[in-house]
Order: sequence, then structure tokens, then C-alpha cells
Amino acid sequence: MADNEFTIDEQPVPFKPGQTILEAAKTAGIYIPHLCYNSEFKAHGGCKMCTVLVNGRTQTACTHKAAAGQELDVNTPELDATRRSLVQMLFIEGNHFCPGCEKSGNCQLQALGYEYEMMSPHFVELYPHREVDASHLDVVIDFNRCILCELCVRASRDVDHKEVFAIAGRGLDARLIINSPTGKLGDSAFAITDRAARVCPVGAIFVKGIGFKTPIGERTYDCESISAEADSCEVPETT
Amino acid sequence: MREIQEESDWISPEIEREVAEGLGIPVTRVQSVVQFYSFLYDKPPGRYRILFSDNITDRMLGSSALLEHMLKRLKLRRGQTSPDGAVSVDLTSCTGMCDQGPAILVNNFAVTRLTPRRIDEICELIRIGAPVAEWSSDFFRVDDNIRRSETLLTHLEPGVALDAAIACGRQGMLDEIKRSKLRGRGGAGFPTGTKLEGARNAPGAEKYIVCNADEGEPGTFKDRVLLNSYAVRVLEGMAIAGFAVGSTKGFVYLRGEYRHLLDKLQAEIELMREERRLGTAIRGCAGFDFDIEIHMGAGGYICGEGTALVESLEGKPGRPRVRPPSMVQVGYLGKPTIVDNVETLAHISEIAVEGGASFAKRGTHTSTGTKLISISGDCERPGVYEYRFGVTVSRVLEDCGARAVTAVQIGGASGVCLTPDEFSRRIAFEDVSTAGAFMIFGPDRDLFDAAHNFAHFFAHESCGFCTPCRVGTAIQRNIMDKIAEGRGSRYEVNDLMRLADFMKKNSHCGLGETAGNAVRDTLNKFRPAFERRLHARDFVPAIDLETALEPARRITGRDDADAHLVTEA
Amino acid sequence: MSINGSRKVKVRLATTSLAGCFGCHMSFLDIDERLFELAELAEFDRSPLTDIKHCGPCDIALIEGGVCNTDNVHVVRELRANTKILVGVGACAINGGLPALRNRLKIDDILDRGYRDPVSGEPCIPNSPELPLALDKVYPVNEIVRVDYSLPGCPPSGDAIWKFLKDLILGRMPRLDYELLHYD
Amino acid sequence: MLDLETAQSPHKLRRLAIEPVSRVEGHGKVTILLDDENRVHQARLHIVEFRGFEIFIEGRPYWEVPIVVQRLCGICPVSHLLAGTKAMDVIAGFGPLTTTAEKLRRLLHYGQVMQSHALHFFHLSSPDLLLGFESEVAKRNIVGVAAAFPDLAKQGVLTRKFGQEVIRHIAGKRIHGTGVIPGGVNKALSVADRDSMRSGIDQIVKWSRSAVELVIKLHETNPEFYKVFGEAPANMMSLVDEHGALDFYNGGLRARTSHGGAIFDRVDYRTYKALLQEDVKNWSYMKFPHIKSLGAEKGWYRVGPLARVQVCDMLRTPLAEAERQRFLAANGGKPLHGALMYHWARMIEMLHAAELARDLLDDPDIVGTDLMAAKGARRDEGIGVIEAPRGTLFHHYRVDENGLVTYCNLIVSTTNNNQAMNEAIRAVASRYLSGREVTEGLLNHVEVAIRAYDPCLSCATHALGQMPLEVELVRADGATVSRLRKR
Repeated sequence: MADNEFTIDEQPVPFKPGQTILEAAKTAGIYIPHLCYNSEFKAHGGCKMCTVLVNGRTQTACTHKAAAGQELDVNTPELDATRRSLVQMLFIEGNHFCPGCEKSGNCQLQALGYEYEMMSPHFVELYPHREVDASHLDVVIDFNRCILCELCVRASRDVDHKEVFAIAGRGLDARLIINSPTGKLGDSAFAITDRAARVCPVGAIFVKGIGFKTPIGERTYDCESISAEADSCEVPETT
Repeated sequence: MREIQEESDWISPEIEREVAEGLGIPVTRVQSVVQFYSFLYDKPPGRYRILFSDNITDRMLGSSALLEHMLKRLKLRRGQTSPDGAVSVDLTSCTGMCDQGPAILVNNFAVTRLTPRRIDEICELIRIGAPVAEWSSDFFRVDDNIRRSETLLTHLEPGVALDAAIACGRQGMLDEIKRSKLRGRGGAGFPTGTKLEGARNAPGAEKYIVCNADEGEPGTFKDRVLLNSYAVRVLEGMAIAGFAVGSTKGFVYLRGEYRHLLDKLQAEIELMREERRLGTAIRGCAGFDFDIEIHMGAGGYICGEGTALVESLEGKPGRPRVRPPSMVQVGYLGKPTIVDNVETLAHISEIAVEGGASFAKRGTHTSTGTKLISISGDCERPGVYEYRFGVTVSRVLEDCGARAVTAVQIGGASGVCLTPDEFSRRIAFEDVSTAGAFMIFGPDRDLFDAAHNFAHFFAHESCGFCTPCRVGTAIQRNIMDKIAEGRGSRYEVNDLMRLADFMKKNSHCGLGETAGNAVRDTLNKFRPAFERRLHARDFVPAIDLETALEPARRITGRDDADAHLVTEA
Repeated sequence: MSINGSRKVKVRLATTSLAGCFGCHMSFLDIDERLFELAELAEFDRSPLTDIKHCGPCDIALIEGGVCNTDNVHVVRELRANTKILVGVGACAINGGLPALRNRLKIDDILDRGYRDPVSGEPCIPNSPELPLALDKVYPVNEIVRVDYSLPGCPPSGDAIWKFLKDLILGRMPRLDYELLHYD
Repeated sequence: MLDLETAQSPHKLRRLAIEPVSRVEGHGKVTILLDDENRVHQARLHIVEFRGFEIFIEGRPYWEVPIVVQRLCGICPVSHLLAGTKAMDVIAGFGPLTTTAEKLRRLLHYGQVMQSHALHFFHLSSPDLLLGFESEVAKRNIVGVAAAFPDLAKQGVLTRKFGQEVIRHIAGKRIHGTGVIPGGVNKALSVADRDSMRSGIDQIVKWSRSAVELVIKLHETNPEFYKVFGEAPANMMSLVDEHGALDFYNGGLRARTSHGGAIFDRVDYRTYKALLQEDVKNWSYMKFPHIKSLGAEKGWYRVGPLARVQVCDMLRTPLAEAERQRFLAANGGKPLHGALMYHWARMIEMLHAAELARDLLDDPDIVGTDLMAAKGARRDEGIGVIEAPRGTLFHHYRVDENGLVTYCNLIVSTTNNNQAMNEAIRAVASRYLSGREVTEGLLNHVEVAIRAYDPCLSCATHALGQMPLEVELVRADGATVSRLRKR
């Protein structure tokens, strides 16, 4: 095999030196699911949706560098089951009620549920007590729906250079916190024009006053599955 | 942070803001640190902060009853601070006093060998408000309990190892270490020589040697002993490692639970500086510069993980980094960094003195040298034992006076559970690999309790970075609770097995990968201990329905037959 | 009926709504003319659409809604005891749905605030033994009894229900095509 | 009649319960107290109502509320979507809707009136009327009707289907769609969709006419029975437009006495709190509203089809208005208050809605693309009222400066009918049960009366759920003779 090639499910895939498996696969038009990954930002590797087998060992495709001769399993029933379980875990960890959520139809978590045929969350619901922060003039944060992907953290730090968000606490107590005297978004440097305002893959951060604007049937994942998208990490504008 | 708290007991929002301004960083960074570590408080705890070590071995020694006893005496609920702000009582993960438990931490200082009487004395001292400093020193006595020693747990004349190292030169020292085939004692068993060489060859002038003294694995306490009585071996070992790698700066990352060792170690380092065993031109050898700084941990098992430890060292929450790159390439402050276990570094000084070849003669072909084992649980002589690699489990049990053993948990909560038919196995990287924890369960012990305890341990210690571990450990804990309450069924047992496998395969770091081990092992080897607790039905509601009706019953004042629900017969 | 081998015998089908809005039952009626086709394959047992108020032995039970009070528990237990296949239909049955928005509040507080005399403002919480008592939270059906299959949607479309039901009746593993699988 | 609400000495009496009332949307329960001669002393319709929604909706963003509250009810979600959105139009600070937006909302609403009325008449009530109140239980349902009257059942199913399709075209889904958003609608109606509906509407108008004919035929089989069954003379309330014509979507509140006299007329619905007062009775979760000016005793009223066709001065479509005239003539112009008359009125409304929909489908504005109104300053309070299929529906919200709901009050259609339904079952109980040996068929008479009102109980019972069927025979001394508990 060529020294700039590896295989995904037995078919050769070229890569440029320094590319991660996910990037190489994407260039080759092969879909590897992901939630906390967004090509604009430094990879995070926490959601584990992009878990693949590299020569039999599980790795996160968004952080693992592609190397010549690697043999990857990406689409196997086992891996799909793993991804389904991950989505189920994220669902029970928060309060995800799609019927009342304006992100429904444009939500990547939901779309991955569809992709991996999640029929129920399986695990016992945790129903955590989380708040809604509507103190900001233009943007609301509903912590019930936060999946700790840290995209807003990275966007605010690396693109907006404001570092409005951070993660505090550990284990199940891990949660998004806001850099302001009161801990409220309204008192932070956050602005609706920030990249961080448009990067949330779920319905946790959304613009005030304009829910459900996209008709059912025209929403991002209504007719086309998340895997069908060339670059599904470009988050559709909320609503 | 820790220093600030030592002064002001807790870290108030004001302090958080001051620190942030002082360092010119967002307050969120400060908060994320404060809220990550168990021993940093963003709410005021009691002036007396009492934390009960909650390892299974403490429980086996009756810690639960003692906790209840103290709570009753102080009229407190667990986790709650007394109205007058005087005292708070809570649980914490294993404090590494398993050989002399049950143990507690009082304002971060360990009090060992608890008895109801001792609890009463403490409550009295609290009542009269006696400063902890004035409490009887006997409370705080921490014994080494060295029961068996070979080459490591022996006196080493200060400077001898350093001189030997200087004698054979940087390259020579590195060769000796490689020749010794020394492997990391933290559990992973990575060849130390290779690691050092990697760091030495890594580009850049600044390099760091970090001594991992965050001995957080439940059931291990051998590093505590090394640092208490053989600090010379450890610290000189660090200097020698620095010598071989070309590093001039070392850190000891000392776990918060070992606060009592801090002053002693500081003094030792001071002494070494005076005797030019640290500092510039060590032992007069020009260019051999090395100094050591102690960094106190603040409570976080995860920080035992090399990359998490370095994050913590940099003053961040201890979340494991994404690898590659390895620490050896990009570590502390992005510079090449060696993170080695206390015991590993101690061995380096040993190798310096006697040379790699003779070191390699001990132990087995692939596991050279000796290993310290921390023995606790049901035996006559708990403590630290030094063995050559290859010793059988049964031999160890014999030596410590353990009889009619039900099982041994080797390697702590993340380790393996061995039953009598496996006691012929050997302690070695190629067989039973361990960082040294050796918890013994006697004839009348119920291994479910151990698994249950470990499940809580992991849920509490998970850093929350990755989904499988963050949510998985919580689900595992909840299921174990349900089974413990007698409301579990085959349904949950199946889920537990799947969960253990899931976490092992998909977690980000060792914590999550091993979080299901104990539960899985006990399920495989002590299934009846689970089944005894299972409900006869093949499905039991996730909740206790009677409890779920209580609030509505209370507010409506109803108690009629229809206001109750029984589990179906 | 495929479950016991021959297609001659009609499937016995029960449906009930717990803490739901009847939307799933309405969506069930959205199979439109296929209702008559269904009548060829299945006969109704207990259902809000019939006057049979007591569930007998049946093959398939569709449950809409989450479990929020004592009576929901009795109903769901009776269906579980009488049916071979139990299907949680709709968001509420599967994760509590929007009624579970109340789970962030204390039920006694909700009752206390919900039942105050508009004039005097005095609390007057109904407490007759006639009334089912509320559980502290709204629970998914699969946390109260074993559920064999889940059919998500709020509600699942008539087409989705039809596909799912047909699969079950014909003994196939029920699966939904992409356009039929929705959580909203 | 009110004396049947509470018996003098209940402990001496035998208790009888019907539970749940079936073939209604949601859950209800009837208890009847009889003496040894089976004379009825007390009859009550209890409803397990709990407005959990009003409380847990607090703290949610206002623009999300219409989508959430429509989940109150799966039969008439559009009612709640529209009433909620009308309130939010105000709160969001929007000016008057664009012509197209209002017409699309109306078309959506008419679609739902069609499907809801068809569902209620054919799927839920026709089994009683066509097969008989006391016919075989196992067959007394839509499947039984399909077996006996296949064409009729098919018409019913297809009429409902059409209404549901109208909803789908506008809201994107048949049940719990979106479409309607504060300030307008989120999607223009495509010409193709309009044409597909247009091609079907004439058939629906035809079928709706024959549905009215069917009810009239049934009525003619026994006019007296239809007139007096569950008869409960009551005040009547409805929305009417500025000319007094019935308006399902908007207008002013008008109330008439049981004799047709005016109580108030074309009053701004934002003042509903000054007009209506909700009382609490300890034996029912559902409140009892009455018209303040008349007091609790005389002030209770009726809403829904039977009220609407008699409150308004006209229906703005020819066929429906003609049928309305026939209906009024049936009692020589005197208002009708029999429960079964609801079905007649309901089918007239279905025809009206079908005609209205047809007119809109012929209106070029319906495919217009100017969908959103101009936005002004946000307001902190909004009230939305519409005529839902079951009657007048009130949504009232307040939001804080951040846009989160701080107050929510809903008076659902069925609540308005609470007292009227109770009076209806008392009428039935005293007339048909009193002094007889109680049978399932006789008990079904009581359910028939409730069914006629088409109560939307799940709107009301949403958060607490329903209760079991329980028929309990208690001796005068209070000892239980027999107890049959069904679920």
C-alpha cells in the first residue's frame, strides 16, 4: 500500500501528512459520526461519537492522526451499537424533550439518534435539575440541553477571544459556567455576533424570539440523514 | 489555590475574582479549578472539616458505624455544615491509611486507627473548640508498618546514589537504567529507560521530572511509606533521572491526603540543598543542576493519570489530555516531561548504586527488581511488604497472616479480583500486574459490597471529560444502588455487564477503562452474591413507587388503600 | 396471527392513554382507510375507542403517555400482565415527554399552587380516595414495567404506526425508515 | 335540578360509578347516589383536571410556549397552538397579521374543525346513534359502525382525513405541527398543495351536507326524545364578528340567556376576567366558571356548537346558514338545550367549516408569500381567545423582561361546559335511571349525554391522568355489596 494511504472498512483512503483520521475520511467523502468535533476548532475528543477501530483498538477519529497502513473499522454493527449507546447516555444525562425544542430537526444529537435508530434512551432517566439563563438581550442558554461538547467554550476562546465559557465540576456535576461577575450570560462579554452563539450542535444556546421558523419538512435533517451531509459539522442556524 | 484556602478555609467568589484579576485570567478558569477538586471548597465548610476515608477497607473496619456515631454526637447530617459553622462531616475517597484505618482527615490531616472512643474525644475537642494543632499528636500518628523489606526499603546514605550516578556519567547512567530493565511501578509498566531516553532526545532545553505521589488507588499506601522514611531514595532518584535526561527541574505532586508529609519533605529538600544534593553543581559536579518543588494535590484520583497530573500541575482541572503527543514530547508547559511513580524513582537511586545488571538479577526476566505491596483488609499484619517480582499470591497471603481468604482485590478499585483457585498466580507485569494495592477479603466478606463501594468511587472520581465514563460510571453506581436496595433484577445484571465492557472499550483514559472491572469481576466470580440480592421478578421498577407517592400523600393528607402502591407479588 | 403461527386468528389489540394527550391515539386514527384493513387483521380489546373498559388477554398493547399517578401504574401493570407484546408509543411513554417538564418541580408545590381557591386564595387540594394519587415525577413506561418495543414520535405519524403495527402482526422485527423515525 | 348536585344524606345511599367515560377524548368519571328504590339523589361528573401545564410552563421562553401547550391535547392541538400564538403575537410586539398569514391560520383552524367534528361524530358518537344506546358493547365502536354502515364510516374517516391533510399542508404535520409562529406563519402554501386540497374540498362539502341530513333523519325518528334527552337550559357564549356572525378564529364575546336574550355582546375578550369567574367545588378537579353579572347560581353557561349556532346572528356561508335556519325552526325559534342537539349543530358547523375552507382555497391570497407582520415593542402580557371545536378557549400569559413566562392561565373549552355537562347527566339520570334496575345500557345513556358535549378532558386532565372504571354497589348502611373495578 502507498505510504500515504490507510484503509477504512477495507477500502484504501489517502491522507495528507498531519491529517487526523476524521479529516482524511471527510476529504475522501466517508462519514464518521461526531458531535463535539467542528473543523473550525481544535479537536476535543470527549463525546466519543467518532470512535473507530484502528488496527483493532478503539480511537477517537477526530484526534487520532492518520498513518500509513492503518486498518480502520468505521461502520460495523458493534460500532453502531456503541454510538447508539452514547446518544442514549447523552439523552438521559440531560433533559432532552424534542417535541418542545426549537432545535428539533436541526439538532445533531437528535440526528445521530435517527442515524443509529435509537428507539428509546434505554437507560433510566436522570432528570437533572438545570436552569435556563435568559439574562442576555439576544441569546438564551437552556442548560437542560447542554451536552458538554465544549464547542461554545472553544469558539469563545479561540475565535471570539472572549473566553466567556468554561466547564466546571467533575463527573456528572460537570457543567458549563459563564465568565461574568454574576455567572449570568447577560453580564458577560458575550454578543449575538459571536461565533459561540452559532456553534451549539443541540438546542442549548439559541437566539431569542425566533423559534420554529423553519417549516417541518425543510429542516436540516428532515429528509437527509446526518451521514448524507458532506460536512455535517457546519451547524445549521438555529430555527 | 490550596495555599489560599489554608489561610481562609474556603474560596469565596470574592477570592475567586481577586485571583482571576491577579493572574489576569477569566474568573471561570478559577472556578473550574475550584469546582474540580474535592479539597477546594466554593462554599464555606466547617472550621473543622472532617472527611471519612471511604475505601472498602475502612468500611470493613467499621467506618460506617463510626461515621453514624460522629454524626449523631454532632447532631449533623452528612455533607452538611453545623449551623454555627464549626464543623462539617463528609466522606472522601481512600486516604491511603488502609493499614491503620478506619481513617479520617481533619482539615486535611490524617487521623488513623479510629475507635468510638477516639471519635468521642474528637467530638469533645471540637465542642470546646480546641485548635487542631493542639490535638494529641497520637491522633495523627501514621505508622509505616513495614513488614518485609529487601533492597529498596533499606537505609541509603545521603549522596551515595548521586555520587555513583555522577561517576558513570549522564549517558552511562541512562545505560544502567536501561540495563536494569526497570519498568514503571505505577501499574502500566512502561520501560523507564526508554522513557528517559525519549525525553533526553526530545528537542528543547527545558525538561521536567515529575514524581507522581498522587497515590490515589484505593488500597495503596506504599508511596506514603517511601516518602515518609525513604525520601532520600526518592528525591535523589529524581535528581539522577534529571541528570540522565538533562533536566534541571523536578516536581513532587503530593496528593492532598498526604498533607502530613509536606513539612517533612520540605525540610528534607532544604537539607539536600544545604548539602548540595540539590541546587547547582550538585556534589560539586559542574553542570549537574537540579532542584525540586513540591506541589500539593487537592483531591482527585484522576490526577494519578500522567497527563491529568500535568494539567493539574499547570493549575488547571485535572482532565486527561489527548494522546499522542506523549508527555515525553509535550508535557508540563509543553516541554518534554517525565512523570514517574514514587517507587520507580526510588529504584533509580538503587540502580545508581548497584548498577543495572545486578538489579536485573532480581525478580523475573521481564519484571526485574522488587515491588512494594500495600496489604490491607482481613489479615493479621497489614502494612507494606517488599517482594521480588514473581512472588505468588499465596506466599504473600501466608506472610501477612491471612486465613480462609474469600478473595483478594489486587491493583485497587481498577484492578483484578482473585479467588483462591488463582492464588498460585504471580505478582509480575506478565501475570498479575499491580501498582501495589492488595486488599484481602476474609471468609465472611460479601464481595458485592466491595463492588458497590468501588462503583461509588468511580462515579465520584470521574472527571467528566468523556461521555462513556461520565455517564457510564453514574449509571453503574445507580444500578448497584438499586441492587443493594433489593430492587435489582436480571435486567440490571445484564446491563452491568454490557456497561463494563462499554466503558472499557470507549473511555478516554484508564479511569473509565477500568471503572467496570470490579463489578464485572465480582459478577463473574461472585454472581451468587449479586443474585442473592436480586428481586424474584424479572423486572422491578426503576423507582420505589411507595417513596414516589410520599410527597403527594403528605400534601393531601391521604393514607387510604389507593394512596399506596406495592411491588406486584 | 403470526405470533401463534396461523394468520387466520385475528390479533387482539389493546390501547390505552396514560399521562398523554391522546395525540398518539389520534395519530393511530391517521392510518385513515387502513383502519378497515386493520379490522381484518386485528380486533380491539380495551381501548378509549371502544366501550370495553377491562383488558383481557391480548397479543399487542399500545401504551401512550408516561406514568404520573397510581392509576397509571395499575393500568400499565394490567396491560403488561395481559399482553404478549407491550409497545411504548410516543415521546411521553418513552421519556416522559413534555409533561415531564414538571419533573424539575416538586409535586407537592405544584399541587399546592394548582389548587388554590381563586377568591380566598386558600389551598384546596383534592384529596378524595376516588382520585388517583400523583407520583413525584412523570416516569417513562419502561421504568415501571418491562417494555418490549418503543415507537418514538410526538406523535409517531399514522404511517409510522401502521408500519410498526404491520411488522409486529406479521412477526417481523419492526423498523422505521428514515422519514418515519422522529422524536418530535 | 341543582338539588341533584348534592344529596341530603349521602351515607344512606347506594353509590354507582361510571369510569372511565369511554369514547370521549380524555378521562372522566360519573358517580350517582341512589336510594333503595333506585331513585337518583345525586349525580356528578368528576373530572381529573390538573393544570400542571400552567405551572411548569413558567420559566420557559415565550416563543416556545405555543408549541409546548398544544401538547395539552391531541385532538385539537391547533386550538391551543392558535390561541397560544395569538397571545404571543401580542407579547412579541407584532402588529396586525398579513392578509395571507391570517387566512392561512384560518384555513388551518377550519381544517381542524372539520377533522375534530368528523372524529367526534363518526368515530366516537355514531356508534350510539346508529347502533343504539344499549347495543352490544363489543360492537359499539367505529369498527362496528364500519361493519354495519361501511359507506358512512368511510365518509367519516375520509372527512377527518381531509381535515388532517389541510393541517399537514400548513403545519407540516397532522398532529403537533408548527406552521404558526408569533407574527404570522412560517411557510407559504404552495400552489400544488392548494390545488390538491381544492380538488378534494367539494366532496367534503357534499359529505358534510349528507352528515347534516343524517342527523336530521335520526332526529326525525324520535324528535321528542332528541329534544329532551339530557336537556339542560343554559346561558350560551361564543365569539362573534363585528356583525354578529359566528367567527371561529377571532371576534368579540357574546352571551345569551337560555331564552336567547342578550347578556353581553361583542365584548373585547381581553376583559374576560371581568366577565367570568371560576369557582372551585371540592368534588371535581375542574373549575366551574360562571358569568359574574349573573352569579354562580344562574350564571353558568354552555359553549361549543350548540351554543354557537344559537348565539350568532348568522353563519357566513349559504349552505350552513340554510341548515342553521332549519335547526332553529325545529323548535319554533326557541333555543334548544338537549344534549343530542349538539350533534346536529356540530354537523352544521362541519359544513360551515368546509364551505369556509373552500372559499379560502379559491382566494388567491391563500398562496401569498407575505407571511410576517411588522414587529414593534415587546409587551409583557398577552391574551389569545378562539372558538375551538369544543367552544371558547382562553390563553393568558405574562412574561418577564427576559422573555420567560411568569404567569399562565388557561380556560379550556370543556371547563366552560362543566356545569352544563353535570346538569345534562342529572337530567338523564333522573329521567332514565331513576327507579329502574341499572344496566350497562342504561349507564351508557349517561355517557351518551357526556359524549354529546365532546368533552376534551385531556386538555384538563393533562398532568394527573385518568382514573379507573369502578362500579360499586353499597348498601344503605354503607357496606359494599359488590365492587367491580375495571381498568
